[in-house]
Order: sequence, then structure tokens, then C-alpha cells
Amino acid sequence: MGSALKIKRPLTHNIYKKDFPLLHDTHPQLHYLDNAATTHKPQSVIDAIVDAYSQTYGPIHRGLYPLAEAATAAYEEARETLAHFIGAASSKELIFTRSATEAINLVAQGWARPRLREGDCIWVTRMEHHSNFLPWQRICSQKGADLKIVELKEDGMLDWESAEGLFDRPTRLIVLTQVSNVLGVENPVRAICAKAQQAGIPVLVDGAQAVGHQPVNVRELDCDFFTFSGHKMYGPTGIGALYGKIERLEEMEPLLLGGGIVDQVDDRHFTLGSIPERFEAGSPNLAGAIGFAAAANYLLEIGLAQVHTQVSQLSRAALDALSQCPDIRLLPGRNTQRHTIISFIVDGIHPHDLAQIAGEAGVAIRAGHHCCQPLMNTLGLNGTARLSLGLYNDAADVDALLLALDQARRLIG
Amino acid sequence: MGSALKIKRPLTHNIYKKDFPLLHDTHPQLHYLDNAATTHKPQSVIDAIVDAYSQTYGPIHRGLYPLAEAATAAYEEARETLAHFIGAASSKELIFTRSATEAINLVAQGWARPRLREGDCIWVTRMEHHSNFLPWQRICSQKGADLKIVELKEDGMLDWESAEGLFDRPTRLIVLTQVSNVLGVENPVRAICAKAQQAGIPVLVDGAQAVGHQPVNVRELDCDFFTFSGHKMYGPTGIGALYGKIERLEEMEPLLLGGGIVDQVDDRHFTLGSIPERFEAGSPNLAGAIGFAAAANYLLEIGLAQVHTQVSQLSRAALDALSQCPDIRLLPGRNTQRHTIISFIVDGIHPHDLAQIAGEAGVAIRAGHHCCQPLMNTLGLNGTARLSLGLYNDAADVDALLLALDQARRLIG
Amino acid sequence: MTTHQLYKDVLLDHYRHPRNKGNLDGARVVGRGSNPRCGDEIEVGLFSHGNMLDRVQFRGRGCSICIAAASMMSEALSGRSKTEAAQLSVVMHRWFGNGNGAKVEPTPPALEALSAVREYPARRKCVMLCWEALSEALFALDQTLRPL
Amino acid sequence: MTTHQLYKDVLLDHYRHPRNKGNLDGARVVGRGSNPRCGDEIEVGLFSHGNMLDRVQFRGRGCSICIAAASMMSEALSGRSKTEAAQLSVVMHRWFGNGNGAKVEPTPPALEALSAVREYPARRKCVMLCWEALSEALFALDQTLRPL
Ligand SMILES: Cc1ncc(COP(=O)(O)O)c(C=O)c1O
Ligand SMILES: Cc1ncc(COP(=O)(O)O)c(C=O)c1O
Repeated sequence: MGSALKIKRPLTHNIYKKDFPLLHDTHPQLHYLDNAATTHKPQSVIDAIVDAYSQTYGPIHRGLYPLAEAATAAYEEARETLAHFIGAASSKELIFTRSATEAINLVAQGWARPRLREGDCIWVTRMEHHSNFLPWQRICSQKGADLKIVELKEDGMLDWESAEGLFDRPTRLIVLTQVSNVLGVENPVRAICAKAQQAGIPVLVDGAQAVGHQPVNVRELDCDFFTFSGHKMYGPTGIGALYGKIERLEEMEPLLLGGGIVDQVDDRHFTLGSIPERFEAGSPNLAGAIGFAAAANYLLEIGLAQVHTQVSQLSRAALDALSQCPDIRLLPGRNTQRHTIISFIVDGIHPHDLAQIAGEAGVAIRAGHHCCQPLMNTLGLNGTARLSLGLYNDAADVDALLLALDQARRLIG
Repeated sequence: MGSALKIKRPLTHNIYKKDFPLLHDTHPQLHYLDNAATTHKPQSVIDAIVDAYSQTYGPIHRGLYPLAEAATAAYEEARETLAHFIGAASSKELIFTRSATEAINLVAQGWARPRLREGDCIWVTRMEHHSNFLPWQRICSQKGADLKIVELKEDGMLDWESAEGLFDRPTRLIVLTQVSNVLGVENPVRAICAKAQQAGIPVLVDGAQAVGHQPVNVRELDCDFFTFSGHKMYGPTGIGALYGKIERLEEMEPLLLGGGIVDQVDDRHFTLGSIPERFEAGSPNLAGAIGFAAAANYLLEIGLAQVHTQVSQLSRAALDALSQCPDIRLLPGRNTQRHTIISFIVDGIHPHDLAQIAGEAGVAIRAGHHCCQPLMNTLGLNGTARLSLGLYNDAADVDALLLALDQARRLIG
Repeated sequence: MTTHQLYKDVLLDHYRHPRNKGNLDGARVVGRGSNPRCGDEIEVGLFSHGNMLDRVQFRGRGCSICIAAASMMSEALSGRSKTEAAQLSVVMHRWFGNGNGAKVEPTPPALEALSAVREYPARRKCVMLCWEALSEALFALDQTLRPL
Repeated sequence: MTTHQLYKDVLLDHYRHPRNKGNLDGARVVGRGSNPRCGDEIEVGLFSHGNMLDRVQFRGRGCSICIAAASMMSEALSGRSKTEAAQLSVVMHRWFGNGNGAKVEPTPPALEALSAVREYPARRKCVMLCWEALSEALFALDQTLRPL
């Protein structure tokens, strides 16, 4: 395996990188390939946050003075932008949370908990992230319900056709990720939602690894709930969102109680206010919402089809290059399609060592179980090495990884 | 009442205002007196957030490359800063949340819920914010426990000495705010904690209106839990914190489950990781934590005693001026001490109208129930007008309010 | 000095001298609206025969916008038909409803002064309190008119 | 090209040729340590009589740091007393423990090469895996030695 190995050149000069100050200015030598963990921020997102604090900052939904009205308008406009971004029918259906993780927990505690009965089932998949696995495991064990798992086929795709009872009566909810953060595969969400719809079973889709990387339309998917995070789509940390069909949201209780969610309170009772406010207890994350919307606008300007095409090309080239190395095992095999994420193992080199050596060579990849222990247990692995691509990556980043692989082989292999 | 009424001049030129770009540059004519709702941000906080995104941004607690290590170090340093800021014994005792509201809900759901039994009591006070009232109301009603309320004396202070059974056996938790967001009074938290300590009853203190305005030391207070928000102490939106004594945190379950909180996961079970990580499911709010710590550092540089003295002087002058107006009713009466918050009612002028007219005159005050309906019900009021002071206010702000009051009287009164 | 658009003469006149405010004794139906954010409350009574609203009257407590809006509503509707009232109610909800306030539709001159409030989202609810009370009253009226 | 401090010769030599790695049959006690973040696992066996650790041996799977650290530990402790082992364990926990790693204390020359890892918080756990296994083993040893 010579260090001469380079990927085919689908993308030699990236025109978006200049928008990202950390990558373009601060760390121009860095090859950042850990985008499934978190993405960097374009200047327009940073500027939007700065403006939020220095131009239109104030309390939301309460103040009667112009600055408070402006802040409230900016917050609600951010909601509109994000609702539109994922194709929601109305901005009422978009709830701001602190993260995708909170969004999922809100559905588990607020929607599933009150309606789950002993003997009911919730179905998840073998490839779920802990954030979309543990909340369901806990709620099932609390309510005497069954947590069932759709297993995977050899090629890493869901074996949902042989998941016995998936669409049967006791199933109260089906939960799955749109894109796996380990295998990189995309699940046939639309088909599953259609089947579930017929059977009257709601579906929650974890969109954390899909939104921002490809066009997403929740009405086309026809899912009941959809969750995603700002920081994984070039937006700020500390903000995420839950989309829910209005009928589902009407059935849901809030996870957090506090200021801003009630109509009437007396010593013994309270009545809830309207949707979506009732799910957003506490002072809203104004700057987070504005930065989140700025990220959506940044992506809309480029066009998500363009984003998707560009990253897919690079990803295919990377997959080709890696699959030429006889000491590399791809997970799943090379013939399965991925978008932005590639997991692999190098013979004789522990993923930790690989990530460390790559890191010192200026290549940021991830090693470990990627918060997917149920999957790792099944694969019989401790962990994998993972590269994950973003808008700003180009051939040089993948080449640098290939070089780092060689270094690791020389050093440790 | 002439428009000639001006407050005595304890503070004619504020040296801190220049640090706040929104007030100094963008809205130099604005008199912002709604600091109990949310505060503006100094340039150093905004800069810290910008730097977080453009200099040291990366995933937390996972990555093996230098940028991820740097981001993790920055996040944990922010935790150290805030733990130190409130006098915690160890940074392990400080959990980042999305808000004070989430921090309170975490204790209600994670600590109280598993240990509350039928017939137990939780005590709150008459002056609690909905965020520190509703979570306790819900948990008590879910568990068949009693929510008891410490009433207020005429002067707005807690009548805790006549709260029958407050320190008796069935009381499992006492919950109170350090400073009321309506009445502005400070509760004798230390004395209550001492008594509760003797009786073996944990105490949660809602510090949302205290932190950032006066020196706070949780070890001196000797409370078990303490909650506060970043955006009310000149920090970012979307971040808050829960302090808990390590013994209490060991008893607590997480509110959110997800990535980053577990040791081992299999299909049926999981084991929790260490404290505080186990309470911070999902990707941490890196920029939020860094901005939060920057706010603490900003205040530490000035000195909280200085902050407190300055604002108290201004507040006393404002109270004196308002109490000279025969058509103004102060809540509570003028002889009760306040720090930063003054609630009042003007005869014949609905608080909404007052706030609106003041708002158009460039004076930002709040009108309404301030998320304290249990208090409003008892006072027999719909709402009050409220002014609340921050570090950057000076005599001109209060004078402008007095002028706006005159305008409202002319227009509506 | 800013101009107090919102408190222009028409509104203030209605606030200072509310029309049709007072007793609801003898009303055929009464509806209630309340704004928990500020504790304000308006009751609207319909004095009617058949489909005609002979008189619309109100009572309650509220800020100037709330009282003025109720007063203006009572003037605009007295002597109109139930159907006309319902139609106007729809227009008002569009005008002042959450998030849908973008399109301005023609309104009766008697209500035009309220347009100033549209600039203040936080006060839309103050305008709509009486209209919510009206909706409740109209619904109740329908029930009384429906053949058993 | 960056210098690979962390993988300097000593560590790599221990990784490639681990000392005292292998069978734990006949060990007086065995302790386990595992890192759920990566699935790594080390078992440490103590071959001792009385308070003396004649031989410290290990087995398991792990990254280079994890294996090298175990190898170095086994060398450093073989032939020492139980008390010395416990003391060293405390020093190592201070050195590599979460958040308290600030102060550098004197360490035996045999372990000095590990100091490079202190710069990499995420890998401290890799070093400490064998020491956690040791703590468990020492605790078990105490139990066997305690008079009934
Ligand atoms: C006394 C008090 N407690 C709690 C809160 C809740 O804080 P947050 O909205 O930041 O969660 C507030 C502010 O709204 C408050 O004034
Ligand atoms: C597939 C998937 N779901 C959910 C999450 C949770 O997202 P967050 O950590 O932003 O809450 C992640 C990322 O960590 C993920 O990759």
C-alpha cells in the first residue's frame, strides 16, 4: 500500500470552505472528517448570533416594548424558517429543544409514556444512536412494554421485512434513524411510514444525520415525529428541534414545566397554553434559534441537492480508495451505498491508535462505538474508525487521511 | 406630580455600559429596565462565543485529535469557572442544562420523583416563579404527595415561622427562590437551609434572580441544589446550570437519556457513566458554556460586591422616587428591602398600557403576572408593572421611567 | 417624543367613554374571554330576537386596548345580523390572529382605528378578548336557536 | 510532519513486545478493568506470597497505550510489596485521574514514558485501565489476607 494512493479527483477545490473561518483561517491545515459528530459554522451563522446579541436582543413572548417585539418576531421567524426548511405544514409543528436528544426524550416522556400499556411494543432498529435507543429502553421498562429491535442484513440495511409483528396491533410506535451515524446507510423511511400509516402506527424519524446533508421533507416522508440538531447542520450548539404532526402534538404532554407554557395556574392545577409554546418552558434560546435558522438559510442558498451531490461524489471516491486497501474492512461492505459517513477497521491497528495518529497528522476522524453499543455488540466489535464528510471537504482531506493511514501502518501495524 | 421629579443622583455616569454593544452602540437611547427577564451581553461574552466557533470548535469528550481535546478542555474549564463562581466544592457538582427551568425539572423528575411517596410533602413558597412551582405541583399530584405553600407576611417576606410542619418528617424537600422576580425581596435562605439541615430535609434554591447580581456561595448557603440561568447574568441564551451536593447528585437519575451518559448498553439494560456527564445527554452546548463562563469572568473582574452595591444604590433611589408618587402602590410596601427589582401599580393605569407607553418612550419595563400567578392570585391582582435593574443602568434610566409615567398619566390616567 | 399611534384619539375616546358597557341582565346569551397573561377578562352579552342582534353589550376589566376594542365591537355589531357578526369575527381573527395577520382585509370603518394595534403583536390578544367572548356567545346563541 | 511524542520508542516497544502478558493461571487474585467507550478490557493477575508481589501479569485487548501501560505497570510492580503497589496506584490516579491531573508528582523512571499521554485527556483512560484492574486485584488480595 503506497502513500501514492490518492482518491480520484471529484473535488479538488472546495468553494464553500472559505465561508468557514475555523477551517479557512484558523486551522487551514486541518482535515476535518468528523462531521457526523459536529460540523463547523459558516461566518453567516456566527454573524447572525453576534447580531442577535448586539442588535435585537430581548425577552420573547412577553415584553411590550419595541425591542421585545423585535426579539419575539426574530424568534418566530427562525421557527418559520426551520419549519419551511424541513417541509412542515405549519410553523406550529416545530418545537425548539436543546438538541435532537431532548427532542427524542420529549416524545418518549411526553407522548409515549402516557399512552404505553403493558404488553405494548415499541420498535427501534439495531443501528440506533444511544439518543434514539435509551429513551425507548427506559420507557418500555418503566411501563412493562416490549422494546423490539429491527435487525440488519449483511449489507447493513434494515431487515424490516422479516421483523415479525412490526406493523401489528401491539406496536404503538416505530422509531428509526434516517441515516445511520456508523454505517452511513439511509433507511427506507418513506416506505416504512407508508406501511405504518396504513396500520395506524406513528413513526418517529431521527433526522440528526440527514438534515443539512440532503433535501428533507417531513410531509413527503409522512412521519409523525422528526428530530434534528443545529450543530450537526452547521448551526449553533445547544439547539435542536422536534417536528410533530399537529394531531400528535395535541396528544403530547410537556417534558419541562415552567414559565411561558401555561394559561392559568392556581395552587393545585394548571392549564396548558397553545402549541408550540406549551413545549418550550423557560426563556427561549433566542440566539440559538436565530443561528439555527441562519444555518438553514445558508444551506438553502447553496441548495440541498447541490450539497448532497457534492458530498456524495467525494464519499464515493473515498469509499473506492479505502476499498482498495486489502487491510481495510469496510462496515458494511463496499457495495452498500452511503452518503456522508464511512466506518472501517484497519487490520492490526486499534481504532484509537489510528484516530490519534491521524489527529496528530492533522486529520480529524473518530474512533469508538459512536454511541451505538447495541450495534457494536452485534457486530462483535469494540469500535470502528469513522470518517464523515461535510460541505467543506475536498479530495485533499481524503488524501490526507490515506496518508495518515500509511503513517499508522508504519508506526504500529 | 411634575415631570420635574428626578431621582437623587447616586449614579449619573455608568462606566460599564460601554461594554454592552446593544445598549451603547445600537440602541443608545434605550432605557432597558427589564433585566429580571433577561440581560444584555458584554462584548467579552459575544467575543467568547465567536472564538468558540471560529477558534476551538469541536466535539466534546470523544475526539482523539487536538481540536477535540481543545474543545473538551474549554468546555470543562467553563464548568470549573462556573463551579468556582458559585462556590461549589468541585466542578463535578455543576451540571450544564438548557436553563434554570430545565435544572429545576431535572431535580423534580430525577431526584424527587423516585423518592416521593404518598403522603410526603414538598414545600414551596407563595412567591415562586412558574418554573419553580409547576414542576413540584406536577410531581406531587403524580405521586399523591402534598404541595404546601409558605405564605407571605404583609411586608412580602416569607412567613416561614408559621408554616406549620415545614421542618417535620413528611417534608421531603423545601424549594424556594433566593430573590423574588416580582417582589424583589431576598429570602433568608441560609437560615432555612440550616434548619432544614438539622431536620435532614434537602433544600433547592432557585438562584435565577440572585446569581450575577450579588456574591453567591452555595457552600455558605449550604443548600442541596441550586439553579440558575446564563441569560439572566449577562451570558448567552440556551444555557443554565444545576449545582447539587455530590451526595444528592449520586441519588439523582438523569432526565434525558442519550449519547455520552452511559458506560455499557445492551439490548435490555444500560449502566450510567460518571457525574456530571451522566446528566448531560446529547452533544454539549460548547459555545453556550464558554459564553456562560465568560459572563462569570466578566462579573468576577468587576467584583460582585461592587455590582451589588452599585445596583442597590440605584434601586434605593428609584424606590424613594416612586414612593413619593401618591398614585403609585409599591409591592410590597416601601419599607421592604429590594436589590434589583421593583414592582408597582399606578392608579387608573393598567400595567399593559403603562408598559406600552413607556416602551414607545424608549423605556423597557415589564407588565403582567411575571410567571407568578400563585402570587398574583393571592395579591388579588392581574399583574404589576416591574422595573428591574442591571449593571449598566444609571440615574438617567430611572428618570426616563419617571417621565414616561407622567406621559402615561396624561394620556390615559 | 414618539407619537403614540396606538393611543390615538379614537381608541382613547372609546376607552374613556366606553359604549354599551354595563349590565348584562336580560341578555339572551353571554360569552367570556380571558387573557391569562395579564388576568384581563371581558364578558359579552347579546340582546337579540331571531337572527338579529339588537344590542351587543359588555362588561369586564382590561387595559385601554381591551376596553376600547370591546366598545368598538359593540357599536359595530348592534343592529347587525348573527351572520354578519360571525363574518366580522372571522375577519378580525385573520387580522389579529397569531401569525396569520399578514394580509389586511377590508374592515368596517368603525373598526379601522384598531389597525394601529396590528403593529404590536403582544397586544393583539387585548383586541381579541372581546371577539373571543363574542364567538362563545354566538355559539351559545346557535344552540338556543337550533330546533330540538 | 508532527512528532509522535505519544508513540515514542519506549511505549511502542512495550506495545510490540509486552512484558508479562499472558496466562493468569495460578494467580492469587485477578482484577478487571474495562473502558466502555472503546470496549477495551484488561485483566491483571497478582502472583504473590504474603505482602510481596512476586509477579504481576496481564492479559486482554486494547489499543497501544492500553497494552503498553499494562506492560510497564507489570514491570514496575513485579517484586514490589503490596503497599508499594498501592502507593504507586494512588500516584497514577493523581497523574491521570479526571480533572486532577494538574500537579506532576515524581514517578518511578519505569513509568516516565507514560507522561506523554498526559497531554491527551481522551487517552488517560487507556493508561488507567490496567491500574483499575490492579486496584480491584489489590482489594481482592486484602480480602484473602484479612484474618477471618
Ligand atoms: C425566579 C426565577 N426562577 C426561574 C426562572 C426561569 O429561568 P429560565 O427562564 O432562564 O429558565 C426565572 C426567569 O424567568 C425567574 O425569574
Ligand atoms: C443518529 C444520531 N441521532 C441522534 C444524535 C444526537 O444528537 P445530539 O447529540 O445533537 O442531541 C446523534 C448525534 O450525536 C446521531 O448521530
